[in-house]
Amino acid sequence: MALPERQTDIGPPKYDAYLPPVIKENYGKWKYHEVLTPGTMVHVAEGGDKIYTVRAASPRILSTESIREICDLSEKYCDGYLRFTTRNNIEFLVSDKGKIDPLLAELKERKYTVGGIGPRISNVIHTQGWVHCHSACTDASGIVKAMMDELYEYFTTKELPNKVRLAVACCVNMCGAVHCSDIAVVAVHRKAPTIDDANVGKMCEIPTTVGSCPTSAIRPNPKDKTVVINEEKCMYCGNCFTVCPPIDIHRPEDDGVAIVVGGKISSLRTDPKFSKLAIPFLFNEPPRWPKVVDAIKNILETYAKHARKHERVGEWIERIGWESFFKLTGIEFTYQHIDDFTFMRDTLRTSAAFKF
Amino acid sequence: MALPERQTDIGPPKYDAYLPPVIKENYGKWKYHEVLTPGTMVHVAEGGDKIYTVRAASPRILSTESIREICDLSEKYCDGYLRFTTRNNIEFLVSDKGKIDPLLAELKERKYTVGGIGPRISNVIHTQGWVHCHSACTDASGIVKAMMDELYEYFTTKELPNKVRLAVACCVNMCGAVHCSDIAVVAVHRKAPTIDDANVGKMCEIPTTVGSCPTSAIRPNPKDKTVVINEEKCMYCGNCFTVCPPIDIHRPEDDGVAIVVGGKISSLRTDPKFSKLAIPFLFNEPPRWPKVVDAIKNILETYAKHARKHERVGEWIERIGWESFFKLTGIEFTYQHIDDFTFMRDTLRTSAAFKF
Amino acid sequence: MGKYETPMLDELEKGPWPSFVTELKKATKVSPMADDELGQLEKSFQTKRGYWKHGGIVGVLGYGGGVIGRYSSIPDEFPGVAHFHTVRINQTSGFFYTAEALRMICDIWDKYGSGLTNMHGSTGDLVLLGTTTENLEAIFAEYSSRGWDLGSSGSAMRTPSCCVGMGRCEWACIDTMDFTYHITQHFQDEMHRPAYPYKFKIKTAGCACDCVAAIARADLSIIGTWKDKIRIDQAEVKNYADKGMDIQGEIIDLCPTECMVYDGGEIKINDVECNRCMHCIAKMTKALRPGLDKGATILVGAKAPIVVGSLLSWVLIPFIKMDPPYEEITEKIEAIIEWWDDTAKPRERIGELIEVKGMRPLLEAADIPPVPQQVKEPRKDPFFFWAESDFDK
Amino acid sequence: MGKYETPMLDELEKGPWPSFVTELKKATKVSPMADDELGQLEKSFQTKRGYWKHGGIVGVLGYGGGVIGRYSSIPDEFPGVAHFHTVRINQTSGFFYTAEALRMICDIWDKYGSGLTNMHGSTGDLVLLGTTTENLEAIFAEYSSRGWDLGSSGSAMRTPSCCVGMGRCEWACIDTMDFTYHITQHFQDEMHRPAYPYKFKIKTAGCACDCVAAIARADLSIIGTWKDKIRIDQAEVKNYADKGMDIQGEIIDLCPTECMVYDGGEIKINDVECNRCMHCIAKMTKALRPGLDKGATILVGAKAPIVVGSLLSWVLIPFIKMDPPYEEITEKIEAIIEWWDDTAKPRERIGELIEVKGMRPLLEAADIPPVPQQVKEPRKDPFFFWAESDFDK
Ligand code: SRM
Ligand code: SRM
Ligand code: SRM
Ligand code: SRM
Ligand code: SF4
Ligand code: SF4
Ligand code: SF4
Ligand code: SF4
Ligand code: SF4
Ligand code: SF4
Ligand code: SF4
Ligand code: SF4
Repeated sequence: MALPERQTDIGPPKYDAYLPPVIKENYGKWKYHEVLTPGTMVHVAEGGDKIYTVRAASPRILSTESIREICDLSEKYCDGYLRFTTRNNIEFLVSDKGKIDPLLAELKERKYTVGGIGPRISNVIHTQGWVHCHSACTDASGIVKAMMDELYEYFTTKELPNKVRLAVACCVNMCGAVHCSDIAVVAVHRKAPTIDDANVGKMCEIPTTVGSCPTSAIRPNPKDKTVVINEEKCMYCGNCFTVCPPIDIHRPEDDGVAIVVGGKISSLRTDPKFSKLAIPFLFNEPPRWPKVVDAIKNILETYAKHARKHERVGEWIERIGWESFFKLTGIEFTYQHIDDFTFMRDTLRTSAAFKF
Repeated sequence: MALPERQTDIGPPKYDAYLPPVIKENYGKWKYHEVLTPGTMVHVAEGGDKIYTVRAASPRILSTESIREICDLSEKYCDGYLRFTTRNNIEFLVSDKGKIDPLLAELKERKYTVGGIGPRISNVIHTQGWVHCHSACTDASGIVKAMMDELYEYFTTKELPNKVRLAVACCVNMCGAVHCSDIAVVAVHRKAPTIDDANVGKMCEIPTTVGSCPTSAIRPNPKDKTVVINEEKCMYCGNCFTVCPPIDIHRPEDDGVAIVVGGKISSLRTDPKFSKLAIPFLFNEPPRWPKVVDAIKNILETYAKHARKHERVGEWIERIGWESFFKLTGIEFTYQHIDDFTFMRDTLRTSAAFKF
Repeated sequence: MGKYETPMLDELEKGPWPSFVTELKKATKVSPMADDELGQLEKSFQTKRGYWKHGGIVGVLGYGGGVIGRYSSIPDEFPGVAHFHTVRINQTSGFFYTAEALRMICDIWDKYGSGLTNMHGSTGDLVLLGTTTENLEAIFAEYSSRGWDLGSSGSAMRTPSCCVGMGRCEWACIDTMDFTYHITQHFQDEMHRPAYPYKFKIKTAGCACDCVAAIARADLSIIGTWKDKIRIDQAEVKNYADKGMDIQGEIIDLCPTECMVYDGGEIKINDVECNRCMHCIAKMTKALRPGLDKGATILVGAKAPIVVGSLLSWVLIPFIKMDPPYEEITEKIEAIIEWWDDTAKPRERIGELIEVKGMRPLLEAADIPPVPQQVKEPRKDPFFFWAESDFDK
Repeated sequence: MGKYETPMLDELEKGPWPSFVTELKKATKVSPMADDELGQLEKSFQTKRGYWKHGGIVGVLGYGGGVIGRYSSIPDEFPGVAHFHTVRINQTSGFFYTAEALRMICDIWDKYGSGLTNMHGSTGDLVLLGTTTENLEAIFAEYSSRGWDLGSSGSAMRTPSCCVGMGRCEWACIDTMDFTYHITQHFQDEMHRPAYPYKFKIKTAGCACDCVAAIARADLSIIGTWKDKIRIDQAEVKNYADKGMDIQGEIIDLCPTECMVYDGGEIKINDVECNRCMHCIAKMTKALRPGLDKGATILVGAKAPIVVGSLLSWVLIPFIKMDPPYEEITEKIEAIIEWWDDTAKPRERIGELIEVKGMRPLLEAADIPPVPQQVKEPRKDPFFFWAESDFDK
């Protein structure tokens, strides 16, 4: 079967071919929006035209079968138009107000989860995990499913003081936006890699391997054509393992995840913030990671109870102070919480004023 | 003439021998104080006893003749008791209220400068300068005298939103507390040192000299028994000059001072703060450093005009933002203001929210 | 039942949140690869570790990226995923699609791949999850002939992405979707033939809400803003009050610059002091709107934590106009990238390079003046460099 | 007129602020050294540079510090300052003196030195400015026989100093003067015989006002505080209000933790939220007082900017009792110093060492548990170390 003729460097198709007519006409002329329910909103243009959005959750991993189903729904209710959000939700773009309720009804029937708009939890940013990445130290999709089953109502109905952005990174490469999330999970190793000395010489470039270590923990052992890791210096980043397969960082029984909190991306009210360490380690407990889910729920609900309206998690913590965060959540403070990395200087307390 | 017998490791005399009786009796039992005038205050003990303090400025460099005069005054009005403050002012400790006015009168007659208490400028922390230090890149006492002649009324009478702590450091060793002052002067070089190659071999240890450079700008030149400085890397700290005299960092025509602002030591309201760069360079212009004095006055008066009550200089700047500080003071922003040193990361702006 | 028993994964089909396991199972109807994916994943759940190997370099003719090579480390056990590469398809600006387009994408993918996708990848690409080396050319021919190109990977310009912007948002100060289309087309060669020191990402958000997280994960973050006054509709202010909004508590007291007052009737804003944080506008969208003199703030440097800790992007150009044909901004971006490309070591992101070199060389190279908006605060230490050119002044 | 013409310095005798030039001139009556000091200084003003040479090591028998050697680099021109060493005399706690004591100090100094002093040096010493090597032993014998010892210099425990504290301040939560006397006596050997890797400074302030700048310039900063409730005298609150204080604006609104309320009559404080910053107490001293369960916060690490930028001290022990005989605090200080002394490279201050090693080894060495009070915020990066001992738990 002959293949069609390939083209190169054409880039993506131009977006305007995919815009519903009402959007095309009112492009750049939107005046305001209203959140109608946790899963629906309307945007109103200067001239009064309206576009309705119905948002449904997605597991991000979508089979072509599911995509086809979404296509069918969009044809039925949205003249075939739809989009995805930057957090991987599905947005049905409804031009005809009358079609909203039928769409919602069919979505309900087909067990779609509608919600995520406004001051609540939206979809969880996450990446490949054991599904597809060699670097993964946990499974991202698995944790997301386990936690969202538990936090379900915060997506579909319950209000929070403000948006709470969750994320899961399956290794310290952090392909999601974990480093600036309200509450996030990042998988971490806790022990130095093991080395299959016999294969290092065959499969790896020794200088590259030595150079890959950010803490200079690796030195060559030319005699045995391998390398040696100084365990004291290793901070388990896995960089060496990426360049040299016989170095193995995976230790299933010692690997797990850390929980970080208080990050933020928007510039509203306060500057964007990095997430900071809340819990340095919890074991991988597939399939449902119960301790991880509990820990996240505890943090979320402590926030929900104590924060003021419009306060993001990080804004709330900064107002009350981290010492109060640890007290209110009951999370134990450990040596690992104290920064000893490149930028420890600015995180240690340089003031006589703090809470007991 | 035989010397008296020396004693060793006796430490200083115990303080209690030098306390006025009313202090001894009420030690640790003070209840409150009142600032009576910019140069006088009274501390009242639980039981009602009072100690009056009259504060007079000192140039810190005191001749024995002046110390004797102060002693005379203290005997006349304070039963011989007096103290110095941590900012080098003289405090007359008056137990008898009736003696305050006569003391003030005599101080006035003898041209003492009384003041410095409450929300105003107190004495200027400064160190040796050309008077006594080999490392000095300006004269500390000279600048202090020039600036305080100009800011005199802010010591003796005028109120400010809060205390304003001034300091002068005669080199980057910063023997004063310049790094946390409301407004301070620090002397800086701007060009790499020159090397008297012929003498390096004779007078210096080459490895020590090479090792003294924080930016690794120095390398040995074994052939000529000297060292070479990479001018691109040198940040003019003078460390090499301290360990190796034939390296000369002094360049009278290029040396001068920088002005830093916004530091704070107390933990009141906001954390202690480092001072930050306001003006990277002004030439040394002895004897009165007119541009330096003008610059400080401009900053001080802009603060006085715009800050809220109880706001320290740094608190005011942080409220309005540094971009507004530069606008209000008219100070030019240059490449030098942008941190490129060890901790630049946390000083660059990571937010879409700032003022134009 | 599928090819393998998957008791642990089956557990994750329970519960109300949409299940990725269900998706994996659905795909098994399309391709046996999905079966082995499922089997290997179950094994990962059982043994708490992944079974993927480092990717050898695979790709399509004439391109250096767009495909991530992936191989099972236990191919004997799971032969269906012995090769299991991902194909990155460049998404549309704003992730807008029609049913027709998506179906076409599915049809081809069912033919050559696992039937699994990520809608979308973290960078923005439409990710097709799992195919074999031999199918790559066919996949590319099928998609490209229909107007769809590969996204990016490797040490290249990465697939730019953006928020929905003017497509469906009243706050968009710049046309994020059009600009993203423009810049993607502009950098086609740099996207497809990796020749940079490392990856370079561009993300564009229409305002300070930053709905595409540009400031946290793009080497070049473009964020819309305005220079003049916030537009106020006092009648709508009154409406909010009538509907019971606590304007003082929710808006005025939370304004970070204290530049708003509300007297119970009207809101007044001292716009000179406003830092355009978007809080008041976001919470009172009917009453307050961004000004009319619109453009963008350009920031650089964000990245993930490896090696010396994460970076958020730093302000480089406080304000620049962003109107088509985008000449000035495109020139600036080229100058910025050129400086990095010429100066960086391999695997050095631009943020890391700036940390090593300081901002000055970049500012000079891109002809951007130093301004206080670039810093949160000036330097603390007294150790600063002088160039000969500084003495001429 | 003196020995030299000093037109530039003469200019600095004008103006109202006390003139150091006048002091230099006064000293010329005591010693010809002061004449040459004046002459050389005038030359510095004329040529804009100093003329002092690096100090060779000079001192008194059995001591390794307390004297700073100083030599003119142009002794032929100014022979009176060919040697011009400073002698550091250990000041009294709180800088309290009697006229009698100061006169004695002047008498001896007139006999052997330049007649010039610094009251006081930045570290705290009473500094005698300018004498010759041959006079040092005599100076020491005269002072020490009268009960005054040398201060410190070099790689030693430096002369501790403190705020006036209980001597004349209602806010002193600890006896700064007595403790400083105690710790000075305790470390006599370490002060006089430099054997540390570098200097070590201890400063003690009675409360968070930190009137001795301990947090900014002492390797070990001790700052008084309390654990229980702020004491409130509501009658005095009313008095302040009656006298026209804007209690809401000046006190309540500036409380950093928002833990105060004022209803127009009484002030109420939610003490659990109070961070003991001292603002309200300082501005309403008659109405508010520190609590009664008093002690100190111990911080470590402050120093000047050479080499990697200034440091402010970091909280190490949030609260420790400070009652005589000061056993616990003295033991902790010894453990802290011992760790530094054993671990630091030459010329490495404790703050710099902590930056290299992290806080953990110090906490472990001094048996101090990790607590959130030690940090402004927890770490950001996911790169943290684990010790075997962490796994046992
Ligand atoms: C659809 C989407 C843009 C897109 O191109 O896909 C979007 C759309 C809107 N965002 Fe967003 N945001 C979207 C991702 C983001 C992100 C990015 C992210 O989460 O990774 C952020 C930054 C998050 C952060 O700060 O950590 C973001 C921070 C905001 C904010 C700031 C909230 C705050 O107070 O900090 C607003 C304003 C608000 O909510 O009042 C906002 C407001 C809005 C509005 C109301 C804008 C408008 O007028 O249309 C839109 C509907 C809001 C809603 O979902 O509640 N959007 N928004 C993204 C939906 C993701 C999702 O599926 O949930
Ligand atoms: C005498 C002295 C202590 C000593 O042992 O010598 C002292 C004495 C007092 N200080 Fe202080 N402070 C003294 C140096 C300091 C320092 C250290 C320094 O300047 O190097 C500071 C830290 C400065 C900083 O934060 O940068 C200092 C920050 C304060 C503060 C905090 C002010 C603020 O709002 O930030 C107060 C409280 C106040 O003023 O309301 C205070 C308050 C006081 C009170 C009112 C305490 C009292 O109840 O007796 C004393 C008189 C105040 C005055 O001078 O206005 N004192 N005070 C020092 C006088 C120095 C001088 O000659 O001016
Ligand atoms: C597919 C994707 C995750 C996802 O599930 O969405 C992904 C997957 C990988 N990332 Fe990523 N990164 C992806 C977005 C990101 C992002 C987010 C973004 O682009 O907005 C980041 C953080 C931002 C940044 O660039 O710093 C990110 C930071 C990294 C890093 C750390 C780079 C650094 O400089 O710190 C690595 C490590 C590396 O490059 O060697 C990495 C490496 C990888 C590799 C290539 C590692 C490997 O060799 O296996 C992963 C391939 C996995 C696979 O199975 O395909 N990935 N990676 C995302 C790309 C999809 C797309 O094209 O749309
Ligand atoms: C005399 C004094 C300044 C003054 O006029 O008051 C002083 C004077 C010198 N200091 Fe200092 N330092 C003095 C307090 C300080 C302080 C403030 C303090 O102690 O509270 C600091 C900042 C705090 C700190 O310790 O970091 C200070 C930070 C330095 C440094 C930088 C040390 C560092 O680790 O960064 C040096 C450089 C060095 O040690 O080589 C230094 C070095 C010097 C030398 C020894 C440099 C030299 O070799 O000439 C100066 C001797 C000058 C002379 O002519 O006597 N001096 N020095 C102060 C000691 C008097 C006293 O004993 O009371
Ligand atoms: S975060 Fe790590 S494990 Fe997860 S997709 Fe990225 S590189 Fe792979
Ligand atoms: S895991 Fe990271 S820190 Fe440890 S040896 Fe490998 S590269 Fe170095
Ligand atoms: S700051 Fe520099 S010049 Fe001044 S006394 Fe200290 S070491 Fe000497
Ligand atoms: S002045 Fe400082 S930076 Fe320059 S060469 Fe000397 S030691 Fe190095
Ligand atoms: S970033 Fe701003 S313009 Fe873009 S979608 Fe979000 S709110 Fe709208
Ligand atoms: S945009 Fe932000 S800073 Fe400006 S008025 Fe609104 S809340 Fe205040
Ligand atoms: S630090 Fe506190 S106790 Fe000491 S003098 Fe200052 S205000 Fe009083
Ligand atoms: S001490 Fe500070 S934090 Fe505590 S109540 Fe007073 S002002 Fe508030």
